[in-house]
Amino acid sequence: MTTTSTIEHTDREPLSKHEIAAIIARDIPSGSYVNLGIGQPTLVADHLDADSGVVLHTENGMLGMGRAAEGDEIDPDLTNAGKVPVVETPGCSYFHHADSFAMMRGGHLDVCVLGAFQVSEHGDLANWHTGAPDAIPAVGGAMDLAIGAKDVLVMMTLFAKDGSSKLVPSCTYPLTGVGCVSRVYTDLALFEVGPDGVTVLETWSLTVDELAERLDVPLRRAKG
Amino acid sequence: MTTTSTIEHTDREPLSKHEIAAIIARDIPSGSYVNLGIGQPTLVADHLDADSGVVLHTENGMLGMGRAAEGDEIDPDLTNAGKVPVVETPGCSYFHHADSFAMMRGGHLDVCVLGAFQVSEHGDLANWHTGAPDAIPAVGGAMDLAIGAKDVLVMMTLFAKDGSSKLVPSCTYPLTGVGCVSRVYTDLALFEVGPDGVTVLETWSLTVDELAERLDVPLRRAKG
Amino acid sequence: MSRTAFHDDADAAVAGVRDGDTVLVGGFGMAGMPVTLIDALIRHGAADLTVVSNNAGNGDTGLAALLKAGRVRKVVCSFPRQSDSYVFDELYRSGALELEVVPQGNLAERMRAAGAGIGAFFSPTGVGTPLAEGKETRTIDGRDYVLELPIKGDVALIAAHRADRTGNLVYRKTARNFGPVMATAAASTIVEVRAVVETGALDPENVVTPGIYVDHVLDLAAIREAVA
Amino acid sequence: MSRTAFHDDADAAVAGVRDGDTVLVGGFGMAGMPVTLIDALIRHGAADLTVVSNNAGNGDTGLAALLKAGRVRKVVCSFPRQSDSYVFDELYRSGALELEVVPQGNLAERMRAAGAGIGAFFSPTGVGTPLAEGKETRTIDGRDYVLELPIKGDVALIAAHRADRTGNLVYRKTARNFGPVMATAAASTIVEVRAVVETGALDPENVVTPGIYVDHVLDLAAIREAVA
Repeated sequence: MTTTSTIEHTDREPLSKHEIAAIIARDIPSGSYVNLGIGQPTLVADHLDADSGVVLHTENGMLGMGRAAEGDEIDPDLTNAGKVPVVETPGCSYFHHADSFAMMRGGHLDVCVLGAFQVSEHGDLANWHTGAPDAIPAVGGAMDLAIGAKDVLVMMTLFAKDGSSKLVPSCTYPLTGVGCVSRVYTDLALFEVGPDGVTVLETWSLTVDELAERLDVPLRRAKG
Repeated sequence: MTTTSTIEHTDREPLSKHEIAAIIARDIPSGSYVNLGIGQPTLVADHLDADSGVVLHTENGMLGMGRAAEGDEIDPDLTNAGKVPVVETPGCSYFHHADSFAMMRGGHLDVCVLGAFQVSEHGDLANWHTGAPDAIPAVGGAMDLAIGAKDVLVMMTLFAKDGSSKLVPSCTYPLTGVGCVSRVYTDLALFEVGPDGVTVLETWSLTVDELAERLDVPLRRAKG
Repeated sequence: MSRTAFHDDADAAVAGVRDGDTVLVGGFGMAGMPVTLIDALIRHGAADLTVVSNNAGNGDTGLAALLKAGRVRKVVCSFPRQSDSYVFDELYRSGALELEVVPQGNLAERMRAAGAGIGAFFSPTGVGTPLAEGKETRTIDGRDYVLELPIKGDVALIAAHRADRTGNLVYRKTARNFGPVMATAAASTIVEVRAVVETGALDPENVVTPGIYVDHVLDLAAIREAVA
Repeated sequence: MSRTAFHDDADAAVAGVRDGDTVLVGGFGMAGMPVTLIDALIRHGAADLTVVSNNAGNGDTGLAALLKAGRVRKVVCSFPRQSDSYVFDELYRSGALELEVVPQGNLAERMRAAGAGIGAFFSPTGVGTPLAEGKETRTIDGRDYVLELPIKGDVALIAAHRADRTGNLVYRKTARNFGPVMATAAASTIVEVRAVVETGALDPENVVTPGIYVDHVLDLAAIREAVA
């Protein structure tokens, strides 16, 4: 093994979901325009520095979305994509749904953070449908978000409850987008995925070698 | 010849361009949304009743355009498509160029009035290019306007300065739009054109029979 | 002046809806949901409807009540399944309801295309997924796209904040969502507004939906006054 | 806070333009024409440009001066020929300038497509005319369309009325025209505004171009103050 710049944090537990969110927040450049998918990715907002200048987009028609509304702040006309009441930030703006998705589809957002059922080593994403025959399909904005940012980051636990890895050679669940994911943030490791396969940038609680034993995809270390 | 409802105003001179404009204004239903092409069609505005409720669209981004601005009213930020300063009317609104042409292309305008070099018996329009080899092509909004209203009306003299008819079996000038014109308002007659050919609705200074002798297209009289 | 008709009676506002119509229904969650018009549509009785909306109803009210009343043949939406979408779920599972799932951005853009006179467009959304199956795809300038067709409504039911007497609309915050797009995409647009203001009260710079797109306005303030 | 850069120096605002760039230039007649930025672009010296604009310059100033300085390889516009477009006319007739004439609505929609991530769209405008020659056509739902591709800019030069410190823009009356569309269609959007206001001074409901589309703002009021 040659020298590596992959960082192995072996002296600690796996990341909690708040810690994953904090790592994602750490990696978002200041001044970025960012969409946080509903569910766990929403936690990233809590870890962004107030002076980072990061501007949040919500696909139901707003730039400059603020935190969850509390008490008298709650306004039924102002919600995020998860239909949770939120507040404005200074400099925010409103637009209709076609303009909002044009903003996304046109590649104007810098970062989008999404949850996932599976991510393939080449960055395919599956996060909208388990493929169960009796499941009612519901995609929402997932497919638009998947192709709608310069960098699409996935936030997930690395292993499903049944112990199977969610980072896979090829998705077995129906796809949300092809080759769209650039990084995968998990409780055990941070991966870069894409045409060249998987590079491990950082691990928590275990080494790259230990990780490699538990995954079906070839892992590379980051170049020094 | 059977009974006809074609009206032959033989006891008068050909219409002046102001009189053509007045006839067009007469035929525009109250409450219509209307685009008046640059040049002579602009005259139609002078003949619309103030209480007709007709709303004028200008393709450079306004509904509810008013008359030409005078004196202190002149504002360089507020012009019509001919770049002439105009005024607002109550209830007007502004929008950008893509929205403005979407409004037109989407078929939301009721009426568009355009000038023409030639109109074919089936409603083809030629009004943007004489086809002269050294002419610099310039189309502006002509092709969008040609397909952009429920009814496209043409306002023109029936004969060119060289005596040739501008209502033709088939346009010899480059087309602006195919089968897009519904009515042709001229100094000598009002025609309906379309898939079934030409119907004369009204004449001025001559009879349908006299008109037929001077045109290369078959004319039908309006049904009683 | 304007051709827009103003109503203080919800039943009159929706009187023109016909059996078999495609009805675009605004709203994202409750924000921008035209609840008064939907209730009137249920009373109206039009059946065999195709409903185009982001969701497929929650609980027992609104769209869910319309579905439950058996008036809807097909739902076109991005996200039918929700925690309280049991009315839809049951009808869909029993085969009583057809479903077309459309990615949310394609849903908005397909209605925008209908309103803008675009015959079809190549979208990058959904390429390589089950929702693109059977659709034409094309690589343009190195990127893959799927061909999407317009979604045109016979009727749109939307909610706005204010209308003036010319039919111009403004919305409020994220309740804007699908309203402006649906207004352009339907042959007849019916809007419920919290209040109607005089022409001139809305700044022409700030009008979001020009009156040309608005056929019927239901003035909720007038209804409340009539009741009071 | 915002990534948008603010300038009181026109030369600094256009410093990033490079030889060979496609430059979208706003304005319809003089309304919305970014005259200060165009003058700065002439001083800047970038050459071999493709200019996309509604017209091709009037008299000897603005776009006409840019053409006259020999910086432009190709013009994409709807209406080059005007009573005082003699600079363009001469260059075009001498073969020194390439011209692509695009119907005005297709011009706007092709830029909108570039900004909205649409790969191509079927437009009814121009079907059966010389401007559709060589382009794919298709009949959809009984109507004929021609396939149009996006027009993407490396740079957009536009004029707006006000910008706030977040880069949000509002326009004034028909000077809005191509500005909002071009802002979405260029990799870098440079805007001259009559004045910059503090963030919070523009109502979020009334922002026409959100700051995400705005890279550089030239504050004309600051220039005037510097001169005074």
